[in-house]
Amino acid sequence: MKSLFATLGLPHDASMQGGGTDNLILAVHILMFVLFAGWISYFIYVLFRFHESRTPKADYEGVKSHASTFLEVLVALIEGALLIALAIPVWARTVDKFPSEKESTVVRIVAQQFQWNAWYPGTNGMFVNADPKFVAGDNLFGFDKSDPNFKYNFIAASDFVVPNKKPVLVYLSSLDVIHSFSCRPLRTMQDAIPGIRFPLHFTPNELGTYQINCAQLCGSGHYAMRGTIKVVSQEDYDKWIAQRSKAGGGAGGGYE
Amino acid sequence: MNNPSNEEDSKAVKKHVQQHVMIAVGLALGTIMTVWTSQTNFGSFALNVTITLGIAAAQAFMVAAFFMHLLSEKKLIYCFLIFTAIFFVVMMGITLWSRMPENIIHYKQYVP
Amino acid sequence: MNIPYTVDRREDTGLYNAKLGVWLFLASEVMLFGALFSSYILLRFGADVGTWPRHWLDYKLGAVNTIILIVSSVTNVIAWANLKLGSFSKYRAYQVLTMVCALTFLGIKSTEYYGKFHHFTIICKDGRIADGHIQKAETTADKVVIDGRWAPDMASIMDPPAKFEEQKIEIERKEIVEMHNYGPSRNNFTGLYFTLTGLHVLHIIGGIIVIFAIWGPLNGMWKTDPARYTNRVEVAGLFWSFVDMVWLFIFPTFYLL
Amino acid sequence: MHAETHSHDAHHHEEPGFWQKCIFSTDHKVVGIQYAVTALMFLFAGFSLMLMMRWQLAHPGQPIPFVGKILSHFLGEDMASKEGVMSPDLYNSFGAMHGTIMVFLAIVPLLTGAFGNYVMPLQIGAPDMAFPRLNMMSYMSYFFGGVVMLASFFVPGGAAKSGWTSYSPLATVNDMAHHPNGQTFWLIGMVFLITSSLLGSVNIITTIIQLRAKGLTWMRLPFFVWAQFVTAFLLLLAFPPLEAAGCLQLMDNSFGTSFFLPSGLVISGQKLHVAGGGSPLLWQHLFWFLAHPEVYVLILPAMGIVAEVIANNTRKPLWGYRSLVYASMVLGFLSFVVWAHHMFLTGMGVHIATFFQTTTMMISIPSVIILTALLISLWGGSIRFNTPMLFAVGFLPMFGIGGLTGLPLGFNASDIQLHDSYYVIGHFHYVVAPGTIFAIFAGIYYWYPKATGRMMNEYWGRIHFALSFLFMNLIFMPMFIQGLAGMSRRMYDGGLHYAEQAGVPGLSPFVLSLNKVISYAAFSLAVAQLPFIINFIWSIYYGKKVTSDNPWDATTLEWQTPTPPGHGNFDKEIEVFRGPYEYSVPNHARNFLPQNDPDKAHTPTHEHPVHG
Ligand code: HEA
Ligand code: HEA
Ligand code: CUA
Ligand SMILES: [Cu+2]
Repeated sequence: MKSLFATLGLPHDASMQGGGTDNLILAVHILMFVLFAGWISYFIYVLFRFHESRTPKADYEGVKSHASTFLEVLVALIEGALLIALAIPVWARTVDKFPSEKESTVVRIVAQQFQWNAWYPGTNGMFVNADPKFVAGDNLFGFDKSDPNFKYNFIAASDFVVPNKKPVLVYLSSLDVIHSFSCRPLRTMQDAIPGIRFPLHFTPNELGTYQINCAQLCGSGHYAMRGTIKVVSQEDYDKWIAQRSKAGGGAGGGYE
Repeated sequence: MNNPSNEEDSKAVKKHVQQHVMIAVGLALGTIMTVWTSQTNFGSFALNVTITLGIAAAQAFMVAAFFMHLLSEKKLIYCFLIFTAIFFVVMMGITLWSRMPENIIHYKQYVP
Repeated sequence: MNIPYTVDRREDTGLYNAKLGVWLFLASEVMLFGALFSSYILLRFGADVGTWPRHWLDYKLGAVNTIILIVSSVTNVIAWANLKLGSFSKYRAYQVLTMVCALTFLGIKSTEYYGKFHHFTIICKDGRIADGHIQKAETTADKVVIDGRWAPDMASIMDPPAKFEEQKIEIERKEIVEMHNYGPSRNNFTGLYFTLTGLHVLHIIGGIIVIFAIWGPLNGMWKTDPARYTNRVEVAGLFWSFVDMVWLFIFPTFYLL
Repeated sequence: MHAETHSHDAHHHEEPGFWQKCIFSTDHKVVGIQYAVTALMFLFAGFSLMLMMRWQLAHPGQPIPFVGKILSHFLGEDMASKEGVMSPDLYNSFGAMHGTIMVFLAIVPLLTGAFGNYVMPLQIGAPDMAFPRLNMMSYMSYFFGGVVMLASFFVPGGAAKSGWTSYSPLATVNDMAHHPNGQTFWLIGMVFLITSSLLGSVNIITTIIQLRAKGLTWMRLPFFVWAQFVTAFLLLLAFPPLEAAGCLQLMDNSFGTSFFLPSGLVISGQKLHVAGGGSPLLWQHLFWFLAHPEVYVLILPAMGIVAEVIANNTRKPLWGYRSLVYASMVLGFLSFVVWAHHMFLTGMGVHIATFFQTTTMMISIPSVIILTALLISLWGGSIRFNTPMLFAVGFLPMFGIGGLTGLPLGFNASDIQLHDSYYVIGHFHYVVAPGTIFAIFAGIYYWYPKATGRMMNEYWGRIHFALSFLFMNLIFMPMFIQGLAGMSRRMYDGGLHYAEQAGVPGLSPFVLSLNKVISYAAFSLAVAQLPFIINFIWSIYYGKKVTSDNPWDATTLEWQTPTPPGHGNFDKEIEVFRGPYEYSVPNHARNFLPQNDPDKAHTPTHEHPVHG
């Protein structure tokens, strides 16, 4: 465990890709602390030093040096440096460098008021066809039930399982309103917007169970729209998949 | 300029009236032309749009320039209108730009 | 102290207050309609292929209305010019023309609206699609009567042919799967059409009220303070021309393209 | 809005009645005071909503003492149970209305409506606003919008509950059982508020451009006037897109269109029967296109007030007046191109994200310049610590904290972690609550003697400051800890659902216990406002009478009028000879030299001291 100072109280980072975010947060906060400490000491000194009881007559000219300009330029430069060195590359990695489907665990997560549904392909690794025209009361995701993959696929509500140290590729969408998929210990967040399907990726680095929370107001149950991601070993993961996928011999379904 | 009973002014205004009528006729012709261009196929829809909206923009310019006498207006007003135009372009431009497929995370690759 | 520059121009700006005020107001109007047109573009280009209708509006009515607004703009400017010449009666006469044009515009617009609300597309159980204007008098609780056509497919609804034979169609209510008029909730095209033109109509109505108020109830000022009265007419005219200008864009974007 | 340029006829001498004078007055001072009183009421209302929410956060699921039963009685049992426990829907609508009321009905009207209307024309030596009647209409539109907003609490289904941001589709589908619902009212209310702001800003800009007194050149304007000028432009050009968006959402809400509703929505197991094809992100773009400039509307006039008070109480000119002016213009300009930093996690590609991160970092520079100039202005002063000055000085570090915590939010990569957490809540409250509200307090204490002819009580003013300063920090500082620990905002149970459990990391008991600290600090803050409220009302009748028209020995023109200023403001021709802050001019007998003092010997040949 790093010291509180080094983590700023952020939840322990259990992901492989989250370091960039943490470094940036830390770097910006150091900048902030330094600036604030400098300014506030100057500020308190001035309030004390130039109290009217000490300086009955004000100085018309005040400060003549232009040190502040250098300071302002410096702040701008540091911000620019952070931007170029940390912020932009991290974001580029986040949204541009997607792992291929082959090397990752692929899950489709569909948000709904007020629940997370993870749609797994099952033992054969193929997703069933889905189309809005199939949507009905008993088929919210619009699965094509005549597709052979239908039997393999299953849905895990709220509690998901993924293997450790392997990228997880999530296709995120929503049935009704905007939600936001946020798992802070895994340093990942992305809005789930109805009508659009976004990919997002993260790589767990530690076994354990992590909470997912909904980070976008989505109605009366928003505060309780909780889920978990359980990170397990690859073997346990395969076992779990087999257990759940009907055509793979498991319990199956989960959507009816 | 605000004193209405001025001989020279009155001539100028009369000239203006004539000019305005001409412009109105021009505008009406422009309208007929847009109808015509929109029904003619210039090869591509984009070209059609450009031509039709081009005429509309020209008409709007005439209205602003002459009916709203913007041509002889003060600098200050130009200044404001330029600012407005900039912000309008920014609003429209960036909003549209951000919704271009290549600017939405991996839009092309992953659409169902 | 009185408020300065209600009539005279301020030296450094060369403007009187109301003139500056109205241009600022128009700048905000540019942003208002600009945002709506941006929405139009975004929604149109975001629409799935084949879901954005074309030729749903009668361009002839639209063109006539465009010309009417242009005429009203020019009569309005001429009215003001006459006022500058000191001819109050001519001003009043021209301004009557302006108002008549504006009211004609509203008249045409309302028949267009009326038509859209009575125009239905009906999808039957057997998949056939009928499209036409409802005949209120003959429509009953169990059958719908329209004057229109049978459309071969949805594409022909989204882009109807310029000419077709109109016939009377009777459909049993129980045959109908879906029935929707061309009101705002039909799709984003009609929605935007009603929102934008609706807002524009509100501007027209506002313009008429202002022009009328200056023309009638408030014209006493012509005697007490003619210069200021002329300024008022000018400022109202600027607004009026702007409303005309907005229509010059509404017309091609909705009626033609 | 056309040509309503009536000035008051000078030959109109009969004494106007109560209605004429107090309700339908067109005098900018009366309108300003109307704005001030109404907006303070709304400030109080917004705070009251938050107090009830804070109770729920500190004691989730427990009946609210005193008011719980009343809520249940008036709003129905689906909003608050018989015992007085707040429901999630009520929490959400209070949250949405707290944000809306604070931003649109309290702070902006106070800054632009009250101070802008009352002080600005006096400071430029104008007899009134350029369009007095428009001014009255602006107030009435504001008032009406406020009434509509308040009325929405009592419609079936309750007030708007989709956040002050009203994101579609939630805003449209939230309350489909009722029609018209709270959201309909919210949208209609917003249209009135926007209209009011538009009328107000046309008026303010025209007034500043046209009615400056003789000799009052641009670079002699008090900084507060500049701040109002830039602010008015922000309102003028940023509000219309929200008005457009509001109209579109109103159509979605009431006429079945689907501008912001995509195809294929499934709401609680049912396909939604709308045409579809809309874009939820379009709403967000149009909303934030307004709402980002709006946050600078919340801060720029506040900076203006602080600048006035600081110059007056350091008894020396502001340092870097010109850089202040230019920085605020740059701030205004840039504020139009940063809006999507609120939308970093809506699926933005690299180019867009880079663009908005860069502009966001750029916009922090003018803020730094303004803050720095104000800080440096203190150097060499002879600082008087009266109540206005205490609040103005308190503003500086508070805005500093708020602004600095904006930086980690401004980077897309760190926003992944901090978005939607209490860190954001802490960030912006530091700028608007101990920031802007302190500036407003400073302004009230400072200009109160001009408006009423009496001083507010100094002793209680100091107590008000000390307690407010303490409790504000106790409220908002812990929010950063909560936010970094990963606590999300808009949580009905204060994050209890995400408490750490055996084997599942989560919010620690310490982080959760901060909820109580914050809440009790908020209740104490409420108590700390009592001295202010009593002082404010008491001083109208019993405050110490001012002995001169210029009790603070100030230089700007508002102090050269009678107290309180009569109709038409100035009883003499005003001519301005120098910059706004000629304090402690060397070799001058007094330590201040009013702008209109025709003292030839001390009229600088250049417009402003060299170091400007
Ligand atoms: C007045 C209001 C105000 C102001 C001025 C600001 C200023 C800034 N804001 Fe803030 N912001 C809000 C109000 C404001 N904000 C609100 C209301 C929200 C949330 C809306 C919602 O979602 O509901 C928000 C949210 C918000 C976000 C979105 C967060 C998210 O939802 O994930 C971001 C991201 O970039 C951001 C960034 C910034 C930045 C970079 C500044 C910069 O301009 C700040 C620049 C200032 C400085 C850098 C300070 C300089 C410091 C000094 C000079 C030294 C200090 C002095 C002493 C110690 C004496 N803000
Ligand atoms: C200008 C804006 C503004 C201001 C001033 C405030 C002020 C305060 N806000 Fe608010 N707040 C918002 C804008 C603002 N807020 C917004 C936009 C949101 C987001 C909403 C959303 O999620 O959609 C929010 C959300 C928000 C939350 C998060 C809720 C959640 O996410 O679930 C919290 C939590 O504590 C909070 C607390 C407070 C507190 C304690 C104050 C206190 O500082 C209040 C202090 C008030 C006073 C000190 C008033 C004193 C004055 C008087 C008493 C009047 C006197 C009267 C007379 C003399 C007549 N606010
Ligand atoms: Cu789902 Cu909030
Ligand atoms: Cu912002």
